[in-house]
Amino acid sequence: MTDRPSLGARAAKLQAIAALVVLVIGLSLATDSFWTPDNGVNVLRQISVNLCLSIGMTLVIVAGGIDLSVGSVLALSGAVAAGMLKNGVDIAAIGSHLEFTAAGAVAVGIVVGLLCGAFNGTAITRFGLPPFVATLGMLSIARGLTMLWTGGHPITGLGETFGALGSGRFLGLPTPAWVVAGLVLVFAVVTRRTPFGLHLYAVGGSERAAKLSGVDVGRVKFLAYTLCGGLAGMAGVLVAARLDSATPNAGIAYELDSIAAVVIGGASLSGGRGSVFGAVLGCLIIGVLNNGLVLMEVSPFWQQVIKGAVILAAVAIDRATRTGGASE
Amino acid sequence: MTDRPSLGARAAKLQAIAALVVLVIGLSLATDSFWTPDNGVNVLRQISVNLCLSIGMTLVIVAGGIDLSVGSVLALSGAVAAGMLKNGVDIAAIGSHLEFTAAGAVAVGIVVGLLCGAFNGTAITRFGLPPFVATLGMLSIARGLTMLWTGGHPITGLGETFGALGSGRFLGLPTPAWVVAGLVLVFAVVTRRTPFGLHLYAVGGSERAAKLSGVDVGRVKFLAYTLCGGLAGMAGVLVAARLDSATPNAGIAYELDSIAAVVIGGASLSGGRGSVFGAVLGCLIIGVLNNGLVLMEVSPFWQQVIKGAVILAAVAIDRATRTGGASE
Amino acid sequence: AGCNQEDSADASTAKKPSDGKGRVAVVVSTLNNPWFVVLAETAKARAEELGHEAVIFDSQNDPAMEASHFDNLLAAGYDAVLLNATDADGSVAAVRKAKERGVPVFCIDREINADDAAVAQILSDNYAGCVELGQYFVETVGEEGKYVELLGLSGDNNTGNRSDGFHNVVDRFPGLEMVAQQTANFDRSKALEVTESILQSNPDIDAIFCGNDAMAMGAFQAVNTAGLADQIKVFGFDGAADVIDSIRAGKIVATAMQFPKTMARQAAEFADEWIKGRRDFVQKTPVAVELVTRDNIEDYAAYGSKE
Amino acid sequence: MTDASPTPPPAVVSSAPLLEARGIVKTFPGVRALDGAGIQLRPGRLNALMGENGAGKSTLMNILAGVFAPDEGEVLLDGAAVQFRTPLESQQAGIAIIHQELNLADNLSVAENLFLGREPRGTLGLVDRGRMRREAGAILERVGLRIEPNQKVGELSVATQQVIEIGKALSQRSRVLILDEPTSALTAQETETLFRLIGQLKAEGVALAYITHRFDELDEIADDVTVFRDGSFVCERPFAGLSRPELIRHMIGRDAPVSPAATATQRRETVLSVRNLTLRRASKDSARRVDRCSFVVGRGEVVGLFGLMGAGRTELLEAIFGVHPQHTSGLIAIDGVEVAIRSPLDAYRAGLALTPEDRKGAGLILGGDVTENVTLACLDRFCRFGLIDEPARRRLTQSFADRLRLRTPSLRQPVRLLSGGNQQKVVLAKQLATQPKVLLLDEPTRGIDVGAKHEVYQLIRELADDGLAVLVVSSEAPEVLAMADRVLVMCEGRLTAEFARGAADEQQLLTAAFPDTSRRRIA
Ligand SMILES: Nc1ncnc2c1ncn2[C@@H]1O[C@H](COP(=O)(O)OP(=O)(O)OP(=O)(O)O)[C@@H](O)[C@H]1O
Ligand SMILES: Nc1ncnc2c1ncn2[C@@H]1O[C@H](COP(=O)(O)OP(=O)(O)OP(=O)(O)O)[C@@H](O)[C@H]1O
Ligand SMILES: O[C@@H]1[C@H](O)[C@H](O)CO[C@H]1O
Ligand SMILES: [Mg+2]
Ligand SMILES: [Mg+2]
Repeated sequence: MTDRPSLGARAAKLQAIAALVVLVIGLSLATDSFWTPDNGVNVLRQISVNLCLSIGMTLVIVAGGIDLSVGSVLALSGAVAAGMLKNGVDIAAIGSHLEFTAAGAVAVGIVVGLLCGAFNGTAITRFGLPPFVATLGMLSIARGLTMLWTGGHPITGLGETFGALGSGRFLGLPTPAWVVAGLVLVFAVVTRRTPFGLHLYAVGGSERAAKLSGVDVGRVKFLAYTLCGGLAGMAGVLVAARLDSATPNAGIAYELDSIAAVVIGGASLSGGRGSVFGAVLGCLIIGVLNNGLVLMEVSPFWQQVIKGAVILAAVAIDRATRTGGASE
Repeated sequence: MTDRPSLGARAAKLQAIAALVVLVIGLSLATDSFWTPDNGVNVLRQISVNLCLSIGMTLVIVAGGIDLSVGSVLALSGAVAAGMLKNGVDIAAIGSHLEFTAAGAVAVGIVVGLLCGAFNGTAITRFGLPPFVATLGMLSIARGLTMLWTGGHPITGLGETFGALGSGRFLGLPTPAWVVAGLVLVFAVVTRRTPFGLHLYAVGGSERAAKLSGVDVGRVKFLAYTLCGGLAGMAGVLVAARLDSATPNAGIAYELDSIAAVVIGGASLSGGRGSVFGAVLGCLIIGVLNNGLVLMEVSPFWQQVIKGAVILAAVAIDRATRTGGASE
Repeated sequence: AGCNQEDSADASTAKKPSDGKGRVAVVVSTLNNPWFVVLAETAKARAEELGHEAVIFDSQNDPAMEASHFDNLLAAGYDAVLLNATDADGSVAAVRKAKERGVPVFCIDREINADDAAVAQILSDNYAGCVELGQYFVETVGEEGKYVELLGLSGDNNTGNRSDGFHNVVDRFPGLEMVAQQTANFDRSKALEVTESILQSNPDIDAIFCGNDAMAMGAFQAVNTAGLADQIKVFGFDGAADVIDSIRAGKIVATAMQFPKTMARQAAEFADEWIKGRRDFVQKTPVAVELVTRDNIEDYAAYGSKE
Repeated sequence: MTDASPTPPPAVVSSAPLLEARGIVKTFPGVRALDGAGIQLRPGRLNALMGENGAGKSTLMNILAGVFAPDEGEVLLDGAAVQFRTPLESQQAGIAIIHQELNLADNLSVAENLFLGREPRGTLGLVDRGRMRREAGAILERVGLRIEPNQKVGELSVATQQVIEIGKALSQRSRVLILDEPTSALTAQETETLFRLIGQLKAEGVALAYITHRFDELDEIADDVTVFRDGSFVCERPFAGLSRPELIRHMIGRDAPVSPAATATQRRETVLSVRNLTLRRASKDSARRVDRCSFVVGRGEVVGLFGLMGAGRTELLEAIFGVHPQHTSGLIAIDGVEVAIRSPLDAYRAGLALTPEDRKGAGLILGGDVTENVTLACLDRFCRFGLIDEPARRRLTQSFADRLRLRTPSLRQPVRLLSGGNQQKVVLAKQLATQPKVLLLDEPTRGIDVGAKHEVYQLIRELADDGLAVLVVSSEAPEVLAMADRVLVMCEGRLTAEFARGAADEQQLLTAAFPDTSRRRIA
């Protein structure tokens, strides 16, 4: 389950991989444009945002929670970062004006995300709000704040350096893909090799038992939501960089894709099960699907039907081959 | 929650009521247009759709599940009902053409909903899909089917009789309010007084215990999702009737308001707790809030922020005054 | 609660303007798209200039929520409604209801499919605009070639009208082949993603026609990243700020300038006149959509002509 | 297996078996739980099923109850082959079972739980709650529980819940009743009641199967004894004339181990000292659940804590362990130094460890594997530069697995799939892994087989000899007397007596444990 996935979990992974392979082979045969380096690069670039969100979502879900606010937090972080980059900020107190470098703006975006996440974490651990409600509230609040911050207008023209973060390439691969790959590795280690990581699984498995085992349940959950927020902030920066524009309506409904990815990757929404690599698989499946359906020039209406059906199929196979996955 | 709600549960109800009362008094003082018969009628009409969805959502949540597809199912049912009403259906087989009365169309809408719900139920009980995923898939599928059925264009001109169902009045109150009030009573009895209702709570409380006590867990869950679908179908009919038009974009994101209402009403997303009357309270709180913010001429951007904050506050108070509600 | 029916009744009647000052509701389909923010804010501003109280209602693209807004604002005794409808058909019922209650509705930008419900409709001539755009498309792209079309929202009238207007021209040239048609929901990032994918199967296309400027920006970004900026010509619709800049910079070829500000002001002025007693309005006031290209770019600013 | 035979020998008693299982084979992923197991249940007789942890007792019972389907073998009811596909089918065939683990819905009332799945119907098929409550009242009466039928089960103690399970099974008026370690959560008082009821059932001609790890219970109720080892049938004998050593030999395939003699009692330097520890209940009754308790536990000393159900022993341990900081008052000192314990984490840091009485709910991460559970409370010890040293972690787990003879296909096995006793061993291992100074054990031998039990006694003794201070809650007077250097008795939240080793017998313990009116008046 934790360091080495238990039989069940491993089966789940294998299934997800199988589903992915089937998809890839199918699409490669169906269209000659799918199996090309260029398109591979596209898929990578396109999933990097969802993957960035899904890493954080994995932490939260493994700990037995959920975060519906990632889409809105993404928008808010991107907008604030873009605003700072473009206009800097006046610090009335010392009457001075603060400019931001691209790097500075990125930091700002992440910090905004961390703050939103910390707010979620506090609402859940201190005030005992159900995660669904707490993050649903944040979904609404962060969206509203984004609108207020931007006045409903996109913030555009963010400059070369910043833009490179979204559309640049390094060793032939998209910059965002590198960034997210890095995050994947870091959090894979965090979840499998650190006490915090193992505590996530314990808390998700049985809060009471974890508490009696000396785990600071509140702290673990708080951290999970805060990190999830921070990663949403990073995602917001990536989106803004990629579009060279922070739009107030960015990230709407992204939470669903992200949760779907994590669950397709073998996580259980009742907590205690799931993994970062599972999330990677989930994102790949969804990403490849979106990309493939367009390549096959499927009509937009059918795309929705097929996408839904494939998600069902993928998870159904997974669960069918796992012991006791049914109960959730 | 069942026959005699435990202290905790009763406290929760009281809190929700308190929150509602505070809201109402506040708004009555803040605006002279809130506390008027006209506006009361508006609020009733406005919440009737969300309430219709929330009754079904209560069944599903009490049984420990969740249904994300209600919004899309609402759209599909409304569209099919409208289509049948407008164009009838050709039965190629017997080469004959079938026309539908308003009542017939309503039935069609409900049946479509029941079918979608049954599909969810099957995916969850037979194929062991996590409810979140199963219904997420349906969310996508039903939306796609709606687009295909309507070709992306609204179906309009549904006629007096049908329209009356949405905008008509009876004894001074909106027809939809009467319909939903009826449903509330029926399902209040179903949940509190029938074996099925009792089993919902048992399954949500401890699936294993229920199973070992000879409860047909699969059947109970299947029924819950099917009924939830049927109620979404009814809601779809109400929306179409009210707009005298079935639009393919109807009901987007309605699942969130509905789930929020149920939880604000004291339900627990981990199952075993919740009630139809709780859902009524939740819907009233959300409905009054939406209505009040508009009447107070709060700017749309701020509305989102405030709405989120109030939901948090409402549930926070509730949980604070309930024993052990924190863990969820 | 302090107030009973009577207070509120005469409260609302009190608002029935003797002094020609009233309360104007601006009901906008969504604020998730800057174009509408401009529309709504201009309308509000103009109404206030004219001495009225004005409030914006966001329907969030949901006809049902729009209907609720109508219920509320009728109950609250508003004197006029400036409506940017969510749904050509779905919005009709609400507008009729307002009419019954004697509250005038003026439609902006999005048409409703009834000419006896609203007092007046001030509309971008989306169709004509796209005919013009289509002609310029043929001029610049030529009579031979492959292109892609990005549609806005399924179910949105403007989406349909724009596509129809465009094809009405372009389809007359069999040499022009549409190799892909996808929806991108008037959304920049969706357009970017979709275009990236399309370019895989069709790297050899000559042009992309987009149903609005947000999508045009997204499409151009994909084209640019793919290094095909010189080969592929991108066309938009709206006249949004960054597209105007892009045309000036020679990135995007053309867009069709709608005049959201003009439309909004016009509507606000109609409402003002109604409140002051005018009743004779023509049902439809088409607001011409002007073709914006590199040649005439200097005459235009974001969302309108240079003042 | 010396005297194993594929199928049971001809019935020991003339009366034909009412329910019989033959040559049952059942395998789970990685485990062959049953391999040619069988049992015969006869009207009016109680057949005690004995075997080590993991022998397959519960699995066979679950097959009879329609929870699992056997891979091979047959089940005969009145001599006719039957197949139970669901628990319901088994119930309808007249078979009732009390499972080893509690199976009640916490969110439902006692009455609702008692009638779950067979609610009395009234008009229009609606649930007749009035009747349900009345009949529930009668059932509670019968099993001697004085609680409101409308009370939520979640608010009751483990012990109370166990009694409710018994009432639930009895109320099915079945021809066959299976009891899987029903007394493991009970104390003398309720056990008495249960045995009285069992007597009645026999008289009514009900066939009973009874699983226990407490030998002395057999004398009172057993007619026949069936022994399993490693999933196979070993033998069936009439209980009369079967000696305990012989029985144990059948069970574990070797001679019974001797329990270690406690070391002579001499005053030791104090490790844990508790002064006026008081725990107020948050809920309705602000009554003190633990009332001004003061005592000490010395280095190398094993102190037993005896009491009846609800005495508050669990809560005393929890109070010490910082589980209810906001309701607890009093002083706790370790090695003479006063410590503030506001949370279990503080408790571990102070050198305390606690094995909770509610194994599944509080002791284990059921979905987690053995390694995850055993090392959960001491992860920091494996940290190198913030990262966990996996090999070290697995080595430690392995060492405990060997030391406690843990029966599991691998250390990766989710503990949810381990037998009851083996799960208990994992809980113990987790606590020992924290290398505590003071070990608090709440019913540590609950559901542990005779072999393992002696190992646990042994272990406790060893740990004590290594200087550990041990406080053991147990509901088995003999066990307490055998293990402890000193025995404290608790009643209604108060410490009511203290006996030095050998200074008391079972009778004295029980007298001190029973509430006496004069004391209650003062309280
Ligand atoms: N659902 C299951 N999945 C996998 N293995 C199982 C399952 N249930 C039991 N086992 C294994 O089958 C074997 C027999 O378990 P069982 O519970 O029948 O033992 P038991 O005799 O009841 O032991 P105890 O006295 O400790 O209750 C054990 O090795 C256990 O790990
Ligand atoms: N009959 C009962 N009714 C209600 N609550 C009870 C009852 N018995 C116990 N409890 C609750 O459980 C708490 C602890 O009881 P518990 O039985 O765990 O004490 P104990 O001395 O640890 O007994 P044991 O550990 O043998 O179960 C009591 O303080 C009380 O809150
Ligand atoms: O006319 C408007 C604008 O083009 C906007 O960009 C999308 O929606 C259309 O209705
Ligand atoms: Mg057992
Ligand atoms: Mg206890």
